[in-house]
Amino acid sequence: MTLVKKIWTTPVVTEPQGVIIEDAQIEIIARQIDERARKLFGRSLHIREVDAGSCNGCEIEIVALNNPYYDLERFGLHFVASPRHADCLLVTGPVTRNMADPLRRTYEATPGPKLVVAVGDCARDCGVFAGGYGVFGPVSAVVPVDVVVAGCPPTPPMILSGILAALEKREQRQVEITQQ
Amino acid sequence: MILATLLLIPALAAGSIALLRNRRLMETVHALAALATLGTGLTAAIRVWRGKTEIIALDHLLRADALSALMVTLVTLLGAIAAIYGLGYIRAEFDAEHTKQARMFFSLSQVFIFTMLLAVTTDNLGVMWVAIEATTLATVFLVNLHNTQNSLEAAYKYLILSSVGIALAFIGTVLMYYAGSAGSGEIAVNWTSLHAAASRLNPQVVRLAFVFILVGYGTKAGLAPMHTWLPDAHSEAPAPISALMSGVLLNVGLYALVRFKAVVDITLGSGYSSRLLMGIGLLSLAVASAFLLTQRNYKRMLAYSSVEHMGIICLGLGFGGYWGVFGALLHVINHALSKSLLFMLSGNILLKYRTTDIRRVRGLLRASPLTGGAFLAGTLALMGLPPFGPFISEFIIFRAGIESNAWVAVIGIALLVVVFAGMLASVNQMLYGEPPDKLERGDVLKWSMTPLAVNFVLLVALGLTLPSALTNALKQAIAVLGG
Amino acid sequence: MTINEALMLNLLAGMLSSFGAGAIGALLCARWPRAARVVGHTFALLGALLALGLGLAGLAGGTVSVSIAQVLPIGGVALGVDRLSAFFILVIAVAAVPSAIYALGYTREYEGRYSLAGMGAALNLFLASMSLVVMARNALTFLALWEAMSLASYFLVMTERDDRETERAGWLYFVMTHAGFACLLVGFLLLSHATGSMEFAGWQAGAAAVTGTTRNLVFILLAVGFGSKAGVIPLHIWLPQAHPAAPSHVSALMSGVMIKLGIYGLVRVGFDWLSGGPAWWGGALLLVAAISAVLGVLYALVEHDLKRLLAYHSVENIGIILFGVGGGMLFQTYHLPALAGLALIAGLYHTLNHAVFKSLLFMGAGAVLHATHTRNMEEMGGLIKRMPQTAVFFLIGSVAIAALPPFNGFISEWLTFQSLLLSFQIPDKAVNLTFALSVAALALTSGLAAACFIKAFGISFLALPRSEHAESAREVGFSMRAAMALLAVACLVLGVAPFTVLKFLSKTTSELLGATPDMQFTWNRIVTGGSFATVSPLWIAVALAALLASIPITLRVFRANTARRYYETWGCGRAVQTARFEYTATSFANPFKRVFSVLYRPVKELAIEFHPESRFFVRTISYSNEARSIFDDAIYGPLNRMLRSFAQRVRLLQSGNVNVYLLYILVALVVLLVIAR
Amino acid sequence: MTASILIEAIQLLIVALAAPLLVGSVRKLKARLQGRRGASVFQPYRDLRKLLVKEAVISENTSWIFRFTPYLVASVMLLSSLVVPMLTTRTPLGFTGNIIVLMYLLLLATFFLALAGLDAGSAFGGMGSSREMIIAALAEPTVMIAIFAIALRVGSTSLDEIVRRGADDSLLLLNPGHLLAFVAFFIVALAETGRLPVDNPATHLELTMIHEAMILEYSGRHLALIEWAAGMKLFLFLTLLSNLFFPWGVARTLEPLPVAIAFAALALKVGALAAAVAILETSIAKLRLFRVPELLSGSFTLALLAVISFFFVR
Amino acid sequence: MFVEIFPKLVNLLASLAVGTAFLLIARRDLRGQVRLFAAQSFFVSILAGVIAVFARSAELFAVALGLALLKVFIIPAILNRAVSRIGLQRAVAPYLGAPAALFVSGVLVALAFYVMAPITASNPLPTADAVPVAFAGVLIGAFITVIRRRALTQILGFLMLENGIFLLALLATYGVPFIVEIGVFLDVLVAVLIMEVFIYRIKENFDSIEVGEMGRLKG
Repeated sequence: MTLVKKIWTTPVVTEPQGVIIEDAQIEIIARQIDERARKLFGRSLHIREVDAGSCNGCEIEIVALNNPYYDLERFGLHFVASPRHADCLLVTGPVTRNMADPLRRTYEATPGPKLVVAVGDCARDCGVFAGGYGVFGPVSAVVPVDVVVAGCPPTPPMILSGILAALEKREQRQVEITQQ
Repeated sequence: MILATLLLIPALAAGSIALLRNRRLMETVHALAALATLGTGLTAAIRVWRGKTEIIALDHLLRADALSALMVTLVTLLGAIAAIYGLGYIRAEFDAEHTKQARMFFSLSQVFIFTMLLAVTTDNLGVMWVAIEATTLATVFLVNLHNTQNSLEAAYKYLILSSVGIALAFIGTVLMYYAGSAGSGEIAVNWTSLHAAASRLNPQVVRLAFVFILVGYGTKAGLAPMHTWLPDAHSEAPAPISALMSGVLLNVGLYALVRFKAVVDITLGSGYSSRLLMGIGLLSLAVASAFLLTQRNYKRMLAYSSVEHMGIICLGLGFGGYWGVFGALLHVINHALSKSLLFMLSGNILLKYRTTDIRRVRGLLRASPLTGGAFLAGTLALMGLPPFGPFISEFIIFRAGIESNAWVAVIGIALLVVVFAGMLASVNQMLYGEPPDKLERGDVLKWSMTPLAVNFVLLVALGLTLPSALTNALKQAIAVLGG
Repeated sequence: MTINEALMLNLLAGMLSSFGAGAIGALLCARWPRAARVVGHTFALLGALLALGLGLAGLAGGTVSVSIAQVLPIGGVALGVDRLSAFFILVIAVAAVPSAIYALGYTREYEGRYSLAGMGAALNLFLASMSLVVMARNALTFLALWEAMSLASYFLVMTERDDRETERAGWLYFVMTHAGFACLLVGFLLLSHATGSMEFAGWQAGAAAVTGTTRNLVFILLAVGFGSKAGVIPLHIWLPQAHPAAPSHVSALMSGVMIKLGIYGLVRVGFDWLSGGPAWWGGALLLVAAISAVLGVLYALVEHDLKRLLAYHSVENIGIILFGVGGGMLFQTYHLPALAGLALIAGLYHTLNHAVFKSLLFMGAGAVLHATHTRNMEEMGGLIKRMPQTAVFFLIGSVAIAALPPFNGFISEWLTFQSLLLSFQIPDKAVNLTFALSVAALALTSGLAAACFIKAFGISFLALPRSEHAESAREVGFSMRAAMALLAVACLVLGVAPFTVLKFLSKTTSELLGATPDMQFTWNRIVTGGSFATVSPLWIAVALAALLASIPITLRVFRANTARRYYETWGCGRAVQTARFEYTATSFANPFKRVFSVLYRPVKELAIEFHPESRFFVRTISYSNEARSIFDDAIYGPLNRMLRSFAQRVRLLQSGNVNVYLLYILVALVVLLVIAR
Repeated sequence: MTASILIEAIQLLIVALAAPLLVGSVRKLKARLQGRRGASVFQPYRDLRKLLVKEAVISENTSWIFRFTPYLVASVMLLSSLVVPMLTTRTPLGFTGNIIVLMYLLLLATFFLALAGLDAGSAFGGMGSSREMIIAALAEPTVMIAIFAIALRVGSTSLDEIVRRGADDSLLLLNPGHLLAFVAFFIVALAETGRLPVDNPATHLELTMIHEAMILEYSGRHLALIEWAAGMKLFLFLTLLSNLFFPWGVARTLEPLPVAIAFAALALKVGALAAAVAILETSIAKLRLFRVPELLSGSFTLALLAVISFFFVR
Repeated sequence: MFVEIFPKLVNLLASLAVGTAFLLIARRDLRGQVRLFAAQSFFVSILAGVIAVFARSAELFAVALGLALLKVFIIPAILNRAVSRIGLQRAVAPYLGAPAALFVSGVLVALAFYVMAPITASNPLPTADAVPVAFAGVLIGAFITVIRRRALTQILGFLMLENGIFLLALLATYGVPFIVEIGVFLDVLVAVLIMEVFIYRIKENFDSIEVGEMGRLKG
């Protein structure tokens, strides 16, 4: 009963556009994704997250995307369990030796057309872990990366903007592919 | 005259074999005598059945009616088969250095046949007793033919138990005689006169007498709890003798019992003897089933199976009525045929594997297909499966049982299932699997087994049909018994 | 259409002489295994074809009656064919024809290892005695043929006789069947005593006069006797042992046909010989049906021996058939013959269907066994790529036995459901509830059966091979595939065109019950209970096919991406994909084991061997999770132990001491004397 | 004839087209109840469209079963949609089969889906199949007993008949057995369509999956078909629930007006049920797998009580 | 006078015969046992002679003589020969000690009277009163075979049983027909001869004549 009451009394917490500057940015970015995604994926983008050796800082930010505050789903973005279902790989962390092969396999397992977004400094250039004996290299050393989102960790809005960038870039490639 | 001839042949043969030195000559005499006995016996039996009459000889000392004819047929037929099989078997068991044993075997076999024939063809109950006691004496050395510790033990037990048991039967005979003579003055101790005077006998005495008869001849017939000598003796005797002992000798014991039962039933009505027979039959069945369930020695298994079948026959007799007795007599025939077949085959198995332990006999079907196949067929017959004779006779017996004493019949059938389970496990163990490595493949005594075909054919024939000649013969036998 | 008796007689004679020729021919060819194989099975095929003719002719209304007084002397051999007999002859033949074809190829492997002559002879004898036993018209004929059937099948079970397990299976089978026979014997004798006749016709005529305890006793005895042959729980224990041990075409015959003769007997008892009884008869049958169906399928679920799994499914299907038979008996008790007819039709139809798909499945399992030399599902896998045709046949069988449309199992199970649902017409609340629970049991059964065949097919045929045996498997020979194809087609035909059989069946039940069943049907539709329920099997099949075809077309129209790329199975990116990553049969069954743990009482064992230098490295882990049979533990185990310990105790009687023996005689004498006095 | 074809076409289209909408609505409502905006109610259409343009990645270990299954599953749902009385009590293809046939058709779909789960040789797929089947098997008795309860009330198991006779019975809701049967059937519907508390359709964790685990290997058009079929299954079950238990507004004839009313009524009823599902899913957590049998046995008891009440409270 | 004395004489002789059986239960040495058997046979043959005189039956008298010859002389001689050949035997206690065995024998005698009462009652012969005594002899003979461990003693028990039966037949019916009697004698003689052979064989194989040694055939 208390649950019902809570549901009833709690308003929608997802921030409407334009209240805070930051939130406004998100909204704008989101709209941009919206436009791009409509063209490519018909306002539907399924994301598979791959932790290739992250310290889990990025994961915490990514998880935040799912909460009512950011509410990723309203944009037609959705995290899925299997790369088979995914359109986009969200890769975090420096790629460790052990994860290089699994990452490649995950990429292969994803049906095309597909995007890869490297999230965080580590994913970009291995960050502080660069040169570590267990580190294989940045994500781009393993799979073709469409966009890199810098930051340690990047904020949820930055991650969203990264996905947007990926869509833009992929659009070009897509064009190229179709031209062949 | 023919009866005297019948008795004379084995007697003479026994005597002449005892005098012979030449092994081959002994064998010839033995075989020829057996065949001659068979011929004479069959002729006599057919004469009895055909003419619906009885043969009387030697001043009423010998008398053959339809029941005797049945027994004579069985004794001579199985005697002949066992004799012919025995030629090969004894040759395999006793080489030239053991001619003494061979002579003893041939000679005592003939004596054995003689005593059994005498028992079933005499009208004098005293002589019958003497003859049956003599069967023990004739076979005791045969049981101990190998003179091993085991066979000695078996033979001694057989001797003592049978003697004590049969002595009790003599008390019964005396009491019956007394009941007869007390009721009507002087009568002979002949069955015919006793039968004629039956209605005037003193019932109290007859009641007691029948108990003695039952315990006494029951010992001979291998009924529990007097059966204890049977598994020992039957399993230690040479195969042809086991075959005759299990196949025929037990029936001779029953024959004596049945003769008295016919008289007792007239005096007391059939209820008294029926109850006793059913009780002892069930007990035999129960005891045998327990022993068959966990048996480890195939010859003993066959011996206990004899106890079981004697129990079934007793049940049939106890159920009474035309069909009960009919089934019992038919079962006597079927059991004789199948059991003698199996005991002779067990000789083959023993020669092949040199052990009587069921667990050490593996892969019989592969090692000796003919023996194995026949053994399988015989066991199936014994377990009461179609298309073999015992199926029919057991069916008849239990049909009679359901109609008269349903619960006894039901218990009997249930016990038969236990027997079935036990025997099947043993047979499975023996027939299937991989034979021991060192064992040569192939059958032993292949040619000696030929006469066993007779058993087999008869068993199948009796399972599929009842020739009217046989039905008539049985009908006459039942009439003799007053059924 | 009238079938004259001469034709029937000729068919009968032809059938018997074919089987006879097969048996004798095979034995005569004992020295040449190949000839024995061909001769035995060709004649068996011929005989089975003639039996098929006989069955069809009988269903079309042909009758025959033969009696030979000379054979089986007490009452003679009496044979006759009515529609019920004819239907069961048909069932026998439907399984026998493909079995004979299949055996031609399947038994090639046996050459030189086992006696093909004995096998050919036993097979022919088996088929002959089964066909004859349903024609028997008096007690002795029936019993003799019944035992002959058991005997022949025992030999067939013992074919692969080097195996200790086979020996044990054969023993258990024969003992159980003989115990059943003993019940039948007593029941038959009681009934003949009560009616004064050994003829079945006499029983039918005199049954009304048999009342009270005798009537109930006869029913119980015959039900137990026939039930043990049918393999109902708790008399089923022989079945999962014997069926796997036998060669596969024999398993097919035993599971598909022989156990149905138990059903035949029950139908005869309930509807012909005793013609009706108190409500508890039907109720008891329903109870047994429910237990057999549910427990049968549950035991099948945890079984990883493919053939044993199928054997447990036979127990289950016998339960389903008994729902029909038991329901029919209850309807008869409450004077609803039309519904009784419906229920009986459902049961009989399922009998036929089960004969078809269970034979198919056993043959499929046989093909797998032939190709992989293992019955253990945990060593199979990936066979669909290596044996594509067998896989299709097995799949069809699986779908059929899971009672899914458009195959035959569905129709009969649907009919069974209808007959059970229509039970609300019975004006007795306790009975109504019984039926309600039966409905639930049947529903649970069908769900579990589907689960079980997903396991059976999925684990055996799909994914990667789990052993080298499976890796190197090859498709089986033509005759085996042809036999399976025949049966697969039969599954479909009986599933989409049930009217072909229902036509005959409704006549059969009318003949038996004297009332037309509560069912209308046309080539395309079955309607039961007025407008209570309808089904249109043909339309379902056609519509499904049409829709299946239309979807790819529609996708093309919408210009869907039709590209296809093959890549390894998703395994969270791990390095190699091997069969060891696959879900096993054990793990598939595990949730069921946990949910029904009361019943299975699983014994779990976990043995971990650690690396000698560190406890954190494991060398081997072996996990086993065995289900124990309640019946072995609660009934047969104690019974066996009791009998054996009793026997051991009795054995002490034969102590070897002659003094003791003498004492027995003395005691016997004294006791008897005192009694006699 | 034309009317019949028209009606069937309408039914087919309703199911085929409205199914994603239904799924989207439930999701939207759930999002709102959770305090989120959530995706548009049309999001499922977008997902499907996107999936259709993607390529299909198929495991090398699979056989034709894997590829065949999506088509079969979708076909079965479409066939069912022709049979279920949606708008009228004179469903032209109603003769195809009664409610039991319907249940078996759905079981056929589940059967192949579970096989497909095993086909790739992935542990997840096998796990999903195994779990899906135990739930399907345990749900089966409840379904049949609920059907029995209905059959007892209306004396028929034919779908059209049930609806027609139910509509004639004005005191329907006062019948305790009826309501019990409804609740039982509702729980089963949740289990069969993979909703909470039996299965979480939105889970990302393989080990908690049931239905999702089976289809983990699917991609592209195959996935689209399966998702679509799942939507249709939900729609069919909600339609069944609404029309069998609350047969209000269903047209007795094939006239346009009653059919239109029926359409509106259907939308309302299904909408209400969808809302109920959403509310339920928001307010309860998923059950542990081995607690599910308890739930299902509870629903079975309810169904049985329904039957008993029909016998004793008549 | 003889008619009056006759029943008493019969009773006395029969009781003496059974009395020797009692003594056998108590006796342990083999030679003594054989002697007891001879004594019993002697009483029985005397009794047979007395009855033969009373019944004026020449046949019966011949039987009595035969009996005396066979059982008083020949068989004891054979048995004595056996005793000498097997040599000295270690004394082994029977299964039942003498007091208990005597008690059981007493019970058996009572039982014999109980069981045979109808025969005594219905029998017009003057010897009938002794029939139960004879039957008691049978039972005690059988009992001896049950409790004694040595083969020779068992044989003696059997022979006493045989004597009891003869006595019974004698008392109840003045004996069975001659031919039967001859047959029985022949049987007994052969049986004893065979048993003698067996005693040697047992001694040879088992190194003693204890039947308890022979217990290998079980089950």
